[in-house]
Amino acid sequence: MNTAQASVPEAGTALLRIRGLRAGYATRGRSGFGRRRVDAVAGVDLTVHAGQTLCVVGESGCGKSTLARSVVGLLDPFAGSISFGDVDLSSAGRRERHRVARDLQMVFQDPYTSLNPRMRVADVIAEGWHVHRGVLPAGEHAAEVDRLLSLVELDSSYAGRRLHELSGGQCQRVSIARALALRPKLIVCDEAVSALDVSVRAQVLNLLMDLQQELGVAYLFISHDLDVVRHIADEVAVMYLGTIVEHGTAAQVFQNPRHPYTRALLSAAPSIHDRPGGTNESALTGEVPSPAAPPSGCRFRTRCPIAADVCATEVPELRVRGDADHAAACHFAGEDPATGT
Amino acid sequence: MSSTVEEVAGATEATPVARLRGVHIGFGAPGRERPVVRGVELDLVPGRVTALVGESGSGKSLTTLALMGLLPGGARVSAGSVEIDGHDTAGFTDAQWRRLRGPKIAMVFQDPMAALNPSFTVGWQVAETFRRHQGVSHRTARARTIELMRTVGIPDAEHKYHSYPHEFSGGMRQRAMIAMALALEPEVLLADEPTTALDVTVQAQILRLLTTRQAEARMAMLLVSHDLGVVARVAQHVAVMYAGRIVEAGTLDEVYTTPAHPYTRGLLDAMPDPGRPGRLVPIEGQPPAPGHLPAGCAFAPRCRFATEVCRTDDPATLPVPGRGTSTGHVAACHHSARILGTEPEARS
Amino acid sequence: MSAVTVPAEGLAAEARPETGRRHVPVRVWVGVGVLALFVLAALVGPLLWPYDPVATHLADRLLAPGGRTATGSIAWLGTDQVGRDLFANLLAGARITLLVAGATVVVGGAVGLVVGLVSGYFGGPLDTVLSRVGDVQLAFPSILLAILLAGVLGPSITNIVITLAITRWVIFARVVRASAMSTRRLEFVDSARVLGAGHLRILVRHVLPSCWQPLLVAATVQVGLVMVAEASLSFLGLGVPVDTASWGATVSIGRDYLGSAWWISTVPAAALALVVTAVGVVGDGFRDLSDPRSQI
Amino acid sequence: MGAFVAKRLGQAVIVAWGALTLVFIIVRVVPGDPAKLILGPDASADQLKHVRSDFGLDHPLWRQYLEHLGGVLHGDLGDSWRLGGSALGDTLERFPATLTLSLVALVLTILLGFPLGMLCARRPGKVLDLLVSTGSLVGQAVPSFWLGIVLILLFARELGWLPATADGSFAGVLLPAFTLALPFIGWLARLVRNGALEEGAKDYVRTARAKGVPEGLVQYVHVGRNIAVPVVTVLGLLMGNFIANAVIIEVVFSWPGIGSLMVDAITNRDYAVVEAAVLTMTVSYIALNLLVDVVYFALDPRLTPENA
Amino acid sequence: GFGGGGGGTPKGALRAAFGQPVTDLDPYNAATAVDEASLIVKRLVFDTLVRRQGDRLVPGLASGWERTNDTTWVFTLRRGARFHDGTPVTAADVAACLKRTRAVASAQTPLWASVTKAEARDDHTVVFTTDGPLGSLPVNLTLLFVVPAARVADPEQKRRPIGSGPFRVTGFTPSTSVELARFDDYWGGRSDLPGISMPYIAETSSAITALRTGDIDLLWPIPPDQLPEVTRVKGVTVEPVPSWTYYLNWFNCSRAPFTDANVRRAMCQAVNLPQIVDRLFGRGGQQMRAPIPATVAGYAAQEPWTYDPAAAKRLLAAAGLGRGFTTSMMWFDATGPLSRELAEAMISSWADIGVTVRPQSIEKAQWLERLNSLDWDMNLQTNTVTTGDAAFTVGRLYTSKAHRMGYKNPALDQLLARAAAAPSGSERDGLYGEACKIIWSDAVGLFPLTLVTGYGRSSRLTGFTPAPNNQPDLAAVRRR
Ligand SMILES: Nc1ncnc2c1ncn2[C@@H]1O[C@H](COP(=O)(O)OP(=O)(O)OP(=O)(O)O)[C@@H](O)[C@H]1O
Ligand SMILES: Nc1ncnc2c1ncn2[C@@H]1O[C@H](COP(=O)(O)OP(=O)(O)OP(=O)(O)O)[C@@H](O)[C@H]1O
Ligand SMILES: [Mg+2]
Ligand SMILES: [Mg+2]
Repeated sequence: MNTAQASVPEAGTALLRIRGLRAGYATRGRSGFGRRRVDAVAGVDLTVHAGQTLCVVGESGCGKSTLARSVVGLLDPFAGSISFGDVDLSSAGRRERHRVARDLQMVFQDPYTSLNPRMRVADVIAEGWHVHRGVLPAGEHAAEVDRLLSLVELDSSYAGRRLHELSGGQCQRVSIARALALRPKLIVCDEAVSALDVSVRAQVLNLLMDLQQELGVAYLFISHDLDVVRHIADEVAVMYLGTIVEHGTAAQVFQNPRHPYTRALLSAAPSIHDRPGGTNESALTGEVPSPAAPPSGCRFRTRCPIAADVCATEVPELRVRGDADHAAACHFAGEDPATGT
Repeated sequence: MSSTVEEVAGATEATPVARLRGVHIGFGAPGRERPVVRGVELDLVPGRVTALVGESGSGKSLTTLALMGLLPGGARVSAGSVEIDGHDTAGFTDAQWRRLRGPKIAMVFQDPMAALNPSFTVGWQVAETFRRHQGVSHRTARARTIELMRTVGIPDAEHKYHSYPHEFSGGMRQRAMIAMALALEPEVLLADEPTTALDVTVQAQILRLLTTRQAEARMAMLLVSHDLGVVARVAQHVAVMYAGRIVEAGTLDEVYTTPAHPYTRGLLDAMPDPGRPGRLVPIEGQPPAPGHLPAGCAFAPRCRFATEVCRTDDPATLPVPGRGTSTGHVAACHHSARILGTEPEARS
Repeated sequence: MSAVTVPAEGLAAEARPETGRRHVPVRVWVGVGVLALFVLAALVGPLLWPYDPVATHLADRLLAPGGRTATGSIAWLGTDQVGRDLFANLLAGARITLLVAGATVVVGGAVGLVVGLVSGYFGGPLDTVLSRVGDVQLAFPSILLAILLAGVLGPSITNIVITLAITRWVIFARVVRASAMSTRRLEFVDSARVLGAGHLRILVRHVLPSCWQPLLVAATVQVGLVMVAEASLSFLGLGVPVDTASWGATVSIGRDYLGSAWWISTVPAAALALVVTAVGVVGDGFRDLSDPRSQI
Repeated sequence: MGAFVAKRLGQAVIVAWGALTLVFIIVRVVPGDPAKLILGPDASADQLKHVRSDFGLDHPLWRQYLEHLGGVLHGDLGDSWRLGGSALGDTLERFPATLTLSLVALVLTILLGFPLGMLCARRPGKVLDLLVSTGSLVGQAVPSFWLGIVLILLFARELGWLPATADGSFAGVLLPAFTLALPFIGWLARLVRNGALEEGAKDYVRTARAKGVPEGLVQYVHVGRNIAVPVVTVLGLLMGNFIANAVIIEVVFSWPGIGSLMVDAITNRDYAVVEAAVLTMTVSYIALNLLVDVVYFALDPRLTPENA
Repeated sequence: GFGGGGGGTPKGALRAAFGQPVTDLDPYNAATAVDEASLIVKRLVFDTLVRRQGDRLVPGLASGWERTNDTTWVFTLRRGARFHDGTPVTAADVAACLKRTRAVASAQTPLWASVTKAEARDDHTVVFTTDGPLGSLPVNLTLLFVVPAARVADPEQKRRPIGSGPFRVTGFTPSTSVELARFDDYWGGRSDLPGISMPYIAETSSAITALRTGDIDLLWPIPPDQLPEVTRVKGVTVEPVPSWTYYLNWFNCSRAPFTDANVRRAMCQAVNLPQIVDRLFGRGGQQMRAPIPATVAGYAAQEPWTYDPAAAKRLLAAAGLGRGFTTSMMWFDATGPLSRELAEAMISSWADIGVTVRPQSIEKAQWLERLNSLDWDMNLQTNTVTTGDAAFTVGRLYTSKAHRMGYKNPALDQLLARAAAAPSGSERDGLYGEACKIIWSDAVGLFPLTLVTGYGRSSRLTGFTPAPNNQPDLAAVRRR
């Protein structure tokens, strides 16, 4: 992208700011009457800086996708604010949102379902230019498609193919090219590599990192795969049942996890260096409670190995404890950093 | 950890309960079939967990199903033999197979939601195993089921007996599947990606459950997975599958620390590793579509070690050079020796 | 009206054979052949064998197939109760019958498409209202609606098309709605929305294409049913006007002669059954063939 | 469950009201004056006026409509001018006949269609399967009145097995019921076949086999239970269809049901009876749908009020 | 049992199917006042003072009557007549019935317009007073069904009426079937039949099949095209009888070009009636030679129109329509057998002289609307002389006042007025004959044929007399 460099914001400035976000779904009550709000995201503060990667990790159902969908405007939040650059999305009008859409794109988990299977690769990539007229004159579409394809390391002969003729990895590249077509400043990746096989996953991860280097694009990268997160994250936020329980740089979170949940997660994650019979003491029992009926106090207390009485009554605040910028939401995070090692 | 290794060492001599010998599986009419699994050799030995790893579509599930005699319609074993307790199962009748499934060999499937019948209670489905094989009354079957459900860690089993699968969480469903498989204390347990659909914390629980049970009953277990981490955590033996062939097999340590096949090597390199930040080293290209295998070694087009011979001759599965034949570390590569001598590619 | 209003896709699609799913079975080709033949007959037949629906040749009444008429020609399919040649009648009837069925399905399909799309895509109160209207339409005995409408509008081909289309639109609307609703939930729609695409674009570019296939499958079912429904209207005396020939009308008029001159009613009934079956076979084949991934 | 039924009932009332209004409007838009039909062409203007006022036809439409709605709430749909009695009474008197016909047709459909479908599923693509799938199309392609008469000629005239008309015996119901059922037998068979094939390919079937469950039980217990849900639904809809389709069959076989009554009433502009018949049919259709929903609800454990 | 049949019919009952449904049994229901199907049943369930036997009027409930002056008739009731509920029939009942029938607006109303009152002089004598001479009173009285005075307005009468006739109603499903059982206390003696069942069979094929298989014993009218087939059936006897029902095709004389009598005559000449009647109806129809059937009182044969297309063309040319014209013809399908075919045949004939006729087969309800508002060019229909008397049709339909086909002729009006006042006899017949001549030669309509009712009956029945009014006396039938 020849003009891309000019539009890259200075690395490190806050690009996306999420404050007190509550979002979720209205479901019918048990009786079938009335509506009940389920806060799948229950008060989240996050900031993504230009040119950086913020990873959100957490188990299934903890609200990662809900967060992502709120950010890109697929879901109207119940409360809180999301601002992108200098635009407050919650109060922005249609036109403003439309303009922001160019800077804020998304790559979904499953490329087969998130791209219209009836379209050709070129049309998939070019769709953004039809939606945002004036971004690129129609005459230049073909050339730009070729350029984007080569950017995601696909041969330009793919332009005329239909998606079902492509492999999963190739499809995901197309998906990335489509997101890049509007030269966004931020790409939200919701489990963008989770459906891929190991070797292909490596290719796509490399691509994402390369693109960040070249184009300065920031990522809000959502994943449940700790290995992947550790590999590409600048910052990490660990999510549990709709809230952020720990937040810090990748090094801080992985090397010195402060929240018992993070620690459990790390020890549960399989690694090729594990061996049979290896013990993982802190493996959690039980499963994530439903966001429709979250536990009182600390949401993690029902599975927490170190829960105490206070946890049932007081909601722990996400506070910086110890190192700069390394925050955790645990009543005992400050006192007992040693348990993490 | 050390105890299991010793067990394994002792068990190498033990006779396998189930084994696959040069098994070929193909789809389509005899003669014109599309080969999907090609010459698989696999021994399932009591007390040992063998893992089958490989990318999606490499033929892992079909191999497993062949052991159960449950190949999908259209697929059949076109060559080689599936042996259980030393008997070739080729001529088995339905009734013979039925007697084996459950008491001798049992299976845990990948997607527990789909693998459970949505219209019956979980308890009923587990109890059915008892009723079919032991001819016991509903009441007895129920008592045994509840007991069993407790052992696999389903809390409040009495009550949960009457729940339907959709009322269970993913982890609980998988526990129910495991209960069903373990009901008759089979000698062979097949687990096809038993934790793929689950979260890490739950995955850890399920893996622990499986390995404990396996070790207690000294079952022969085949674990199918594409997750090298999971395999590392539970298996003593590993077989790596690529395009329908087992390209490398051996003990976990042999395969993971000194891979002799470029594909195994590629897989390991492609894993993000905290020790090696920066760009990952992917295997370029894609696996061949079944039925469109290249001549020679199926991996050759993606292999950076490939030479002329690789494009013409499909390598035989041979003991890895430099190790005693007794270790059982085998690989199907013309260049195993060269690969063993090369350092992993450095990361940028 | 032996119209099946039960959705034909009650239990999802036909299970496909494992191999050769792109292979078109012989019976589908036979169906296509039969249809082509009848369409051709409808187009050129009346030019070659002209037919006057009100002319009578009383001397040639009730001739059995192969009988010789007063003018010496042979009535290969026999003559009717006023001496008209049934072969010419068949050709002329083909034209009207196919026209009525085609037009009805097009009109009903178009209305159903629009209603279904809007209803399924936007959902909410609009959907509720449209769905209730559809419920009323479905709960209302369609034959009765047809009788009443035919009475209100009077006999004419256009009015029959309108009448039948009014009793059909809801079936198309349901099919399209279901499809639009499930498409709306698909991720690629989200993906387009993230791109900033508006409703119109999403409707036309993303939702509509996935509705064509079920719509067409429903249309093949309905084409047949509409032909039968048209015959039923004739039976109730509300069919095409007297001065037009249609298969349904001939089947209906000839039924009193089934005991003595069976051919009057049986010839067009057989033609009707043949065409409707052929349409059905082609529709089935189409459904089997259409795999969303290979769908253009 | 209660809330679910309550909600459906609410919808049902709306739909019934819609149908009622629709028929009220259409019946009055259709050209034709009941008074003239009553009195014939020789009636004087005075006589006509007299009759019109007898039936309340001289009131403004909105008033007729309100009175009509009020009447409906009291279960009174007015009197039939042709049959004399209360329109609703006349209609309900006829309803059992239609119900009997439809029920027998339903039983015939199930008895023939279900096993046929299971047989087809056993060997898909084979001769029987092709026959049934083509046959199901042919069945729907034949106008029912033609079929009815042909069956009468065949079974009553040529073979003499069954009576040609409704004579009150059980044999008398067989021909009309069979005519009504025929188009749907193949249709149900295909539905069952497709369901059996589709369910048979699901993972849980493999699980059952992996447990060592004999094949027969796998098919009839594990698969059968799962196709029961959609099949039962379809049977409810089918019953609704039978009631609606009975119109023509009833005319052909002189069956004293609600369908022939309705056709007669329309031809004679017997407003009250048309309205009563439509209301009865609509309500029975709605009731059947409700029943289907409830049965579905009971049969499919996955359903909750939320996703129903 | 299923359906409406069965219940209440004794074993050995006669099963008789008529071509139209019985919808109602209340003798004073306006809707069925002249409906043939219900009249058949009513004649079995109720008595009338006077009855028709062939061409003659014979005593019914009345054992005799006399006309005491121009406007007064005295009827003496038979002793011993009882209603089905056991109460005796009295003069007061008759008087109440007349009152009731006058109160109800129906197609019968014109018959009773000039009968001012009926008084019961004693239990067995009833006196009718008219406001002018009314020769047809006895004939009209064949339509006054007698019911108990208390029940004249009883809604129960619609379904389970009480009368004094030879049969009582045991089951009735409107438009479907009527079940009758013998009334053992009937004054005229017990019928031979234990009961009568009258199912309505809508489909011709079903009905004929039922007759063939013995499901029914009697079927009428058999459609003309099915007569040959039924005639061939063993065990079935077919008896055709010219009926009082005939086809007419009126020209709308108030609408161009039919305002011109010559155009109407041209239309009549253009149709080859002998051929159409013969080929289409065969034994089922007879070409007409007057505007009323030959069996009706007041009939006078006219010179039939000769089939002469050339002459017809000349007439048209003379009327300035040498190049033909376009017009339309309306009818409703159920009006009579082969109506559509008849229409098509005539339309084909007219096409030969350059007249294009658009066929308009419409619903009965719409047909009625258009008929009375004269919103048509030509109207094809059947008509029945319900009383068997020219007064019923000729006298009623062709006056200028009636304005039924837009024909206005003061001379005819005068003639008809005189005929109406005349007592029955040759003078009256002569007057109606003259009226026939005017209507015929002025070509008010084209009168193609009288329908012949084909009665198909099991050969085992005896005592059956086919009736021209389609209302045979079923009580007299016996089974061999
Ligand atoms: N459309 C919906 N309606 C109601 N509840 C929903 C809906 N989508 C998600 N939820 C619920 O909201 C919660 C959060 O869901 P979300 O999809 O954000 O989780 P996630 O972290 O993305 O999980 P996964 O890793 O499985 O994708 C879950 O409990 C889920 O059940
Ligand atoms: N029923 C079937 N019909 C046709 N081909 C099939 C069928 N089942 C599997 N295959 C093919 O056989 C090959 C091997 O399938 P298999 O399911 O054994 O792979 P796998 O290694 O288990 O993959 P995954 O990790 O995705 O489960 C695949 O290429 C697949 O396309
Ligand atoms: Mg998610
Ligand atoms: Mg698999």
